[in-house]
This record gives sequence, structure tokens and C-alpha cells, in this order.
Amino acid sequence: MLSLDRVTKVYRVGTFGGKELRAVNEVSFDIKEGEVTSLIGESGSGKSTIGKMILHLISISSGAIKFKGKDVSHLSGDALKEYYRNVQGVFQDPFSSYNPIFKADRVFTNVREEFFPDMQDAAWRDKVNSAIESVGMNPEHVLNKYPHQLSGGQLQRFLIARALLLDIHFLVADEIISMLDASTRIDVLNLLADLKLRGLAILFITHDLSLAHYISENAVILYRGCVAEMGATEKIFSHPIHPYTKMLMASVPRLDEKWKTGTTELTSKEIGTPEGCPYFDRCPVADKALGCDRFRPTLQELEPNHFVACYRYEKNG
Amino acid sequence: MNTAKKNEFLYFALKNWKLRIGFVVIGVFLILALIGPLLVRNDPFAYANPTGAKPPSSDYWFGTTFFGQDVFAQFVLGLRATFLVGILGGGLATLIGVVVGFTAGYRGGIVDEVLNMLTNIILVIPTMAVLLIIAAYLEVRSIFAECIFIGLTAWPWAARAIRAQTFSLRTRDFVDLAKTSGMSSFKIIFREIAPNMMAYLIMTFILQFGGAILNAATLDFIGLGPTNTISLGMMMQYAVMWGALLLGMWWWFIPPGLAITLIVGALYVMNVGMDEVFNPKLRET
Amino acid sequence: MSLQITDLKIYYQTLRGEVQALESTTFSMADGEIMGLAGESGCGKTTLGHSLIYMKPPMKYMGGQVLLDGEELPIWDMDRMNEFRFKKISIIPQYAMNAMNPTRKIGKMISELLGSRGVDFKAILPELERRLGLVKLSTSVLDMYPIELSGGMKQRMVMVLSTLLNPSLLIADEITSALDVASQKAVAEMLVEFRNQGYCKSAIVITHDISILYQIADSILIMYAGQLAEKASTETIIHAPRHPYTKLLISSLPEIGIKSTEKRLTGIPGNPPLLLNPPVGCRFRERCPVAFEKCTEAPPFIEVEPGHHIACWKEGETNA
Amino acid sequence: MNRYFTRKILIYALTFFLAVTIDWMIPRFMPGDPIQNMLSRANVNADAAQVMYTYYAHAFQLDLPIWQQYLNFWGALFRGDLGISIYLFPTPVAKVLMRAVPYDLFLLLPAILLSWWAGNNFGAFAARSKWLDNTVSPIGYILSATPYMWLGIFLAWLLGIVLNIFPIAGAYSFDLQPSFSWKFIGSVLQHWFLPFFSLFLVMFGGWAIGMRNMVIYELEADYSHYLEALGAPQRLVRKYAFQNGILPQITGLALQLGVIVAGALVTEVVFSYPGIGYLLLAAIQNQDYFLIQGCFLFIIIGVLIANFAIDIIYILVDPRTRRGMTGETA
Repeated sequence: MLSLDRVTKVYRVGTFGGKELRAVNEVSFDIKEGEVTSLIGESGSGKSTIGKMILHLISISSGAIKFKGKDVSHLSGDALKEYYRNVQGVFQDPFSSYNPIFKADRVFTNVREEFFPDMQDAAWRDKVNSAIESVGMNPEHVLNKYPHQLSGGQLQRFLIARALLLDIHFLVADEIISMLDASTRIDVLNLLADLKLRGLAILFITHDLSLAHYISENAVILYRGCVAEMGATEKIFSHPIHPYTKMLMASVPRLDEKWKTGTTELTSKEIGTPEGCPYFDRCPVADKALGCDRFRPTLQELEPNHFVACYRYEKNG
Repeated sequence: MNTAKKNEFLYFALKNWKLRIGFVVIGVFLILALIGPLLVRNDPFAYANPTGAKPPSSDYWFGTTFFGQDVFAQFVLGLRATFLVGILGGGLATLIGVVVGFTAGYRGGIVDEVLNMLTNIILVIPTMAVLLIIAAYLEVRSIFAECIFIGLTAWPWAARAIRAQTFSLRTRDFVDLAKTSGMSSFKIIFREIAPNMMAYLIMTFILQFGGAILNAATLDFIGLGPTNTISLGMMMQYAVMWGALLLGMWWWFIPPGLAITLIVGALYVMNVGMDEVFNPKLRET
Repeated sequence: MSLQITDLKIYYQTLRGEVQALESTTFSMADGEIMGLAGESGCGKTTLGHSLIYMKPPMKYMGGQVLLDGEELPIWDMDRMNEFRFKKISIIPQYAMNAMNPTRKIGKMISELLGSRGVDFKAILPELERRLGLVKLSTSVLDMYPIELSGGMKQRMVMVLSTLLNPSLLIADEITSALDVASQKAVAEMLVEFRNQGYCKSAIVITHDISILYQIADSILIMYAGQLAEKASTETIIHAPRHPYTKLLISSLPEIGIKSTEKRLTGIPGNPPLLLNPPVGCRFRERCPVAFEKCTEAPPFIEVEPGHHIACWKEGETNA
Repeated sequence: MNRYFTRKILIYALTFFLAVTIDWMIPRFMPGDPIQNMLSRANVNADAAQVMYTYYAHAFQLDLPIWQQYLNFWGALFRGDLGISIYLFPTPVAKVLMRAVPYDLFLLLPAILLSWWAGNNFGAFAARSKWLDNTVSPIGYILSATPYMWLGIFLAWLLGIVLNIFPIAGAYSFDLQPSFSWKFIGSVLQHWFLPFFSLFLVMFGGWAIGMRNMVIYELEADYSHYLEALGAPQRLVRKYAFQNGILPQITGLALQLGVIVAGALVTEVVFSYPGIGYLLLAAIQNQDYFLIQGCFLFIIIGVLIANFAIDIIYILVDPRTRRGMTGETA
């Protein structure tokens, strides 16, 4: 449904853009319909940048994003509007997603003005009501209220309902439950699982491994803008290969087992070159003989639908 | 706007003594400026009192000038000029500031760099010096020209402040959401961002209002004010020029300066009051 | 007993009225205990933690007693508390990233702070340097400004500073929530190490992340809407909770190994009540699946088993 | 820090360029023949007028192409040639200005530095309690709202005429010749006091209010709360708040310079104090355009130099700029 082909985002920093910062570095993956793909990374990994590039909120420096086979990297005007009819997003902070001085319904009215200017009031009301019901809320309870009168969970469902007003096929869910309370977040997550069953493709951006495991078919592990490992969620979680993924798995607090003690590496031992493996400085198995410090490893398919970018695990390396 | 919130603002606005004082002072002077000239029997420029200077009396409330002109008549006319300069000059400065600030803050990137550079340059230049040199070369100066010059040189402050505000609002998710609703930039700025900044824009205008009045007073006092009317600054200029100080004619120079001080002071105090109303953290408990 | 709290009640004074953030709270902590304090946002966990050390308006003391090592803390008196702060009770604040003066070198700031508390910086320096080593910071950080440190480094620096005078009780407020998993684990483990080394006798770890508590806490106290719900050993809270809220909360947490397609977890329907004018009785009543008439009275926080306290009429009854 | 610096220097260079261009453009693009205007309004006798016309026609070089005129203008500027004053004909403008500059420095430097120092301390003091704040802040607002010239006039009238303590005009008594005698120095200081004091008061109000706001903001900052939570005495917390709050006041000084300069101009006019402001008034009244343009250039250069000095001071006192880690969040 949607595929990224060596998508890169470079920011120019320093006086007159003297230095460049690669927030996203040649990331490629596909998302099929009826599937949730988790994009997992820590802060600064570039995961939200990828979501925003898909939503055309940030421009792409190089590479291409294809939607249903069509290059959508540089849309504008009506074509972009048509794209938004199919592709929508929900963001992390429910309170920041609403204009605080207007009622929450405004997110619906905006969609109506732009996409359904000719629709009759009654028909529109039915459409809104059915969208709200399909995200498990009672329209009477939530319509006509100000954002601060609704809970975070309700606000996030509201945004999903907004997306459903359009004919969406693809949803970018950027950390949508990380700011919700434990008792309500799981219901929003379940809602995504329901949407998936309706044939939607979803990019679920998260830093939380357990959420990713709960919801997704495929996972992409991102480190400093580069894909470290990706493939079927099952395979990655039961059999992590990249040292970074392994470290993540060992550090995540779980409820079924305690941490293995043994300190996690916090300080870098040696700095590699910018062209080297992004994980080089923290990697316990890095090896200069393999070129870890000088060349960035490319993704290799070690088993069907399981890719890793690490010289240690190259098939014939 | 949210009715509950609106009432809350109104409640705090009425409770805030700074706003109340500000409004009363501005109101009194505004009324004086509007109806004052109607009450005055004497032409402000006519040499009404043939005996020349006279202290305040029932005939001449604020006394007369060295030449016997009615100070009160000049004062109320000067007040009009002051309010006019404040509203037009301050308004123009705010307007330019809004356009530049919104554009720079919302667009970002190279547009922002250029506008920001321009803003910084004009901020460094002592605007009064520029105003002086322009005014010095103009033979006939009207109060409207004065407003325009002041507006054209005073906007960088407003632009900087509005840019910063726009910048922080622009990164809010509701702007991204509006974009993915296919809204145009223009629509997003005026329908999503601007309404959130109303309080801020009003406060900017208040400060520009006061700044324009002070700037005009300086220009007028140096002798570069409008050539076809009287203003509070010009009254002070004439008073000093014709030796009101040495002659002890305090009624000639105290009222205009005091009026400016009170008006601008009231504006500043109002500004603080508004900040307290709209910024709950600052509210007095 | 390290900490004994009796009937502590804290409100917030707001313009709309009093927010009943913490209702009569009674519990105690053993020496050496790391107690996790968990609950949803607005449940009063931060209010409870902060009230013990730094109660500034709009927080309002409404009554109750706090004993630390048998000595009463004058928590309602900002000035008298100064004597206890840092030396007997200390805090690692949630805002540890911004906790240090940005224009002072860290070492200078510490020396000035210690000087103002009558502690000789020179004398304590070797110990400070030793502890920096323990949290994997080089002693050169003392000669740096806070902006030169990464978020995780600042967090660890503040951790060392807060515990430098070996307080009896340490309050750690959301110390892991802003960190990446690797730093999270390291910081959490360091906290345990600090307790083991005796840098703080006992600690209250405030967090919304129960899985972190499972890793490091000895006991967990669950709060809901300004009331205590349940306190027990970590194992009990996670594996055999008895309060309906705790049960639902724990069962709603996804963990690695659970997939939505195989096992649907469910949340707790409804929202917590507003504390400006909360319902009388048990505040969880409206969302509770087993609530009955009696719940309109506030249930007492009683010990149902040794070390296991619950505030629930249903559970209290079955055991009484 | 390099980035910060290059930007600043670029801005100053562009500002200077723009200011000089304005200075060059205005007489050339304003309606009418400036030389004719100037001479017809200047009260000089016919002989002098003839001499002056020849001089100005040459000086304006109106017969040359525009770009040539522009380049020549820059050339003259770098040679320090700002033309000849009409009002003090035939003294060169640069020389007239150089005579005025010491008076400006003597007036402005103490007024700015002392008001900044006193205002900051007073503002920080006001931030101590609600009661102080409510009594002290209004004074600050009123002072900063006062037009410079009016405060000057008022003080001159009150202290000079009514109470007769200070002289109200000139830089020293007319009956004295400049010398290193106590009498002369005393006279200079006496004449200096009122203009200094009226400038001081208005600025003082502004700094006090700015500092009050900064200190209140700093006292609410996280690091202040942390210090308090660790039982640090108010003395230490306030000290940090003061030291951090004063940093934006330094930048504030740079931003206020333009306003201060305007204030100094009118204050000099009120007190007939022979600085650039007083000169400017005379130039305007005598339609001495070369002198007006010269004053303009001097003011700009002065402000730019002061701005640059403040920037360097800021870099020295704020470690955040020195360590080159400002703002950039990647």
C-alpha cells in the first residue's frame, strides 16, 4: 500500500547551513493493507520525522514515498488534497491536537469545509455520528464540547473518528497513546487493531516495545535515522539479532521477568566516522576489522522477512 | 470563544485593578480629547488674551501662553493629536509587525532568515535618528505623515514578538492537523493561529500605542512635528523656546507632559493587567 | 519504621475552590524499603511525594502527621522544614533536566549549596567524586555547565547531588520517564545501588510506569483519585492484587508476549472523578465492577494480610 | 559562538550600510532642489551665499551619474569628510561633531550605567514581596512612561527655578573659561547634574520593571525550586535569580540604546547642553543639512559601537554563548 524507498531527511545546521544533520538516512520499507507496522525508536531516532514525511508535513530530502504504486513525494494542490483523503495521521499529544479556543468538533468542521463542501447538514451529521460510534463513543456525550472537557483518550478517539470521515486507507499513528493513562490507553490501541481488520494499513510509531508487540505484524527498529533491524514482529522479538535490538530487549522493563543485572553501556568507548555504523560507539561487538567504524552496514535478509544491518551477521561475512 | 472561559476572563478583567485604573485614565483623556474642543470658546491659535501670559483662572482653565493663547484649547487639541498618533502610528506598526511576524514565524526557513535579519537591522538603527533626518527634509509636515513614519520605523518590536509566538503555535499539532485537512496556509494563519493570539496582539498594540505617543512627543519637541496643527509635544517645545521656565509659567508645560505620562503610564499598567488576566500564572490570588 | 504518615490531608487552593488532592492518608514504610508510588495522572502521587519535603502554595496543609525516624516533620512550615531538607529528606525532582543553575559550573553550584547548609565542600569532595564514578560520570563534570551534559547525565548528576548528605528518605519523582530505555534501566538500577550502599535509607519512587517498579521496588502503593487503594509487596501487587482498581489496572498492561490477535486486553471504562468536588465514599465506585451500596462510605485502608493494605469494602469484608 | 558572532557582525555591517545609504539618499530623492532650499532659508549674506552655493554644488556632485555620486559619498565618508557646516561656516562638520561628542559621553555613560545598576538592584528588591512589588512597581511604570523632555523640563523648573539649586542651561557657567580649576570643575558638575538626573530617572524606571519581571521569572524556574527543596536559604536562591535575571537585561541594554539616544537628544535640547542633540536642534533650525546628516551618522556609529561592546560583554558573562551551545536543538 505504502512504500518508502531510501527516504532521507537532511537538516542544514550551523551558519548558512554549513553542517548537515541526517535525521533520517535512506530508510526503506513497505506497509501492506490490513497490517500494522511498528516503527520503534528512541527519542531522536527520526521516527516521528518519517511519520511527518509520509503526511507531507516535512519535505523529503531524497528518496521517494509511493502510495499504491504512485510516487507521492512531491504532491501539491489538489493532488495533495486527494492524498489526504486517503492518508491521515493522529499525533502524540491529544491536547495539542486541538485548538484550545474552539470546540473539539472543529476538527470535523474543518474536514467538511475542505472535503465535503456540498454535503447536506443532515447527511453530514449522520456521517459524523457513525464515525464517532465506530470509535466506541456516544456522539451525544462528546459532541459540542471544548477539548478540556474531554479526556485524553476521548480526544484521541475523536481524531481517529475524524480520519474515518475521509476515505482513508493509511493511518500514521504517532505515539498516540504514550500520553494516555494506563487504564484508557489499551482501548485506543484496540481501536487500531479493529481498523486493521477493516483493511487499513497503519504505521504505529512508538518507543514502547510491548505496545509494538501487542499490535503489529511487522516492526522496524530505527537507530539514529537508520534501520537497524526489521521484519516480522514475532521474529524480531523472539530472536533479536542486531546488538541494538538486543540491548533494547534486555533493557525494557517487563512484568514477567526481572532485569538481568549487568550495567548497560552508557558511555561511548570510541567514536566512529560519520560514514560508519551509527551504533558503532555503543556497540559491544563492534569490530574495526569488519569496518564497523568506517562503513555503514546495509540491510541483509537473514531469514524470510527478517532484515538486519550489521557486519557481524552478514550471511557470508 | 468558550463561554465559560470568556466569562472567566471578563471576571478577572473586572477584578484586576491595573486594568481598571488604566481604562479609567485612558477613558478620561479620550473623552477630554473628543469633547474638549467643543467646550472651548477660544481658537487655540488666536491671541485671545491681549495681556499675554496669565495663570489658570475661570476664564482660561489652564492659563494662557506668552502670547495670550488659551492653553486649555491647545491642550485638548493636542490630546486629539496624541490619540491620533497613538492609534494610527501604533496601529500601523502593529499591522506591519503582524504581517512580518506571521510570515516569518509560519514560513520559517529562508523567508524567516531574511525577515529576521531585516527586523534586527531596523532594531539596531536608532529609529528616532531616521525620523529626524526624514522630517528635517520635509517642508510641510502633516500629522498623518508623522503617523506613517512612526509606524514604518516602530514595527520590529512587534514583529519579533509575534514571530516568536507564531513559531511556538506553528509547531502545535493542531496546525499539522489543519494541514492534513487540506487547509491553505492563509486559512491556517488566520483561522487557527491568529485567534489564539488575540490577547497577545491587543497587548502588542497597547505597547505600540504608547511608544508612538512618546516618539511623536520627541519629534514634536525637537521642532519636527506637524506644521499645520498643535500637539502636546509642540506645546512643550514652544514653552521652552519662549522661556516659560524662566518666567515660571508652569501651566504652559506641566499639563502636556503630565498628560502624556499619565496616558502612556496607564497603557503600560493596562498591559500588565491584561497579561495577568490572560496568563493565569500571574494572577494575584 | 522509617516513615510513618497518619491522616495526612493536602488540598490545593485554586480560584474555583479547594481541590481535594490527597484525602486522609495513613501508611508507613520500613527501613531500607524502596516503595513505588503509582497511579494515573492526577491521582495524588506527586502531591503526596512533594508534600513531604516542599509544600509551597497553592498546596495547602489540611492536617495529619508525618514521622521520619520517629521525629515529626513540620511539613506545613516552609522555614522550619529547611533543617530537614537535603539532610534527612531529599528529592530527585521530575524536572532534573533543568534542576541545575544554567550559568554556574556544576561543582561551583554544589559547593555554594553545601556552604549555605553548613557543609564543607572540600571535606565531602572525595566522597562526591567516588559517587560520580558509581554513576559513570567523570569528575570533570564538576567543571562543566549543565548544558554540556546530556539528559541522562544530568539525571545522574542530580541523583548524586540529592543523596550526597545521605538522607534518610529519598523521593524520586518520575526519574525515568524522560529517558530512553537504556538510560532508564541504568538509572533505576543505580537507585537500588544507592539504597544498598546506604546513600539513602529508604526511597519513594513516584512513577506511572508500573513495570519499572516491578524491577526495582520492594513494595508498591497504588493510589486512585487522591485516595490510597492498595499497598503490598511488589510481587503481590503484580501477581495477586486484591483491590478491584489494581486488578483492572494490572490486567490492562500490555507486555511483550501478548498480541492483540491472540489476547485482547481491556481498559477500565470511564474517567477518574474531578477532585474539585469529588464523590463521597470510595472514589473508584463509579468505574468499579463490584461496587455496592456500602461504597458510598469511604473504605478504610486496612491490613488484610501482613504487609498488605487495601481500601475496599468487598476485600476487607471477605477477610474480616 | 562563531555562529552567534558572524550573525551579529553581519547585522552590524548591513545596518551601517543601510544607514549610510539612507543618509545619502534622503537629500537627493526628496522633492525640490536641496541647495536652493538650503540657501534661501539660511540667513547668510549674498557673498557668502555665492561661495556656499559653489561649494555645495560641488559637494553634492549633482552633475555626476547617481552611482558615481554614491561611491564618492562612501569615499568621502572613509576620509572623514562629512562636508562643511553652514551654521558654523566654514568649520567642517566632523570637527563640529567631535567637539560635541565628549559632552555626550560624559552625560550618557554615567546615566546609562548608573541607572542600569540601580534599576536592576531596585527591581530585584521589588520582587521580594507582594507588598513591595505593589508599591514599587507603579513608580517604575510611571517613570518609564514619562517623556524624557518633560521630566527634564519639570526638574529644571522645580530644582532650577523654584528651588534654585541647579543651573538649567549650558555645560558650565558662561563667565568661566575651561580650565583645571576647582571652580570650573564644580560648575561643570553642577550643570551636568540635571540632564544626567532626568535621563537617569526615566531609564531607572524601565530597568527596575524589567529586572523585577526577570527575577520573578527566575525564582519560578526549576533550578530555584530545586535549591529550595534542598533547603538552600533564600539568600542563595535570590543570588542565583539575580545573576541569571541580569543577563537578559544586558541584551535589553543593547535594544534600548536607540530609545536612550533619542531621550538624550531632547534632554540636551531642554538643558542647552552642548552635545549632539543640541547641535542637531541648531542644525534643524538653521537648515544645516550637512550637519544634520553628520549627526545622524555619528549617532548610528555610536549605537553600533555600543551594541558591539555589549555583545562582547554578553559573551563574556553568559557561559551558554561561550560554550557554543545556544539554542541549536537537533
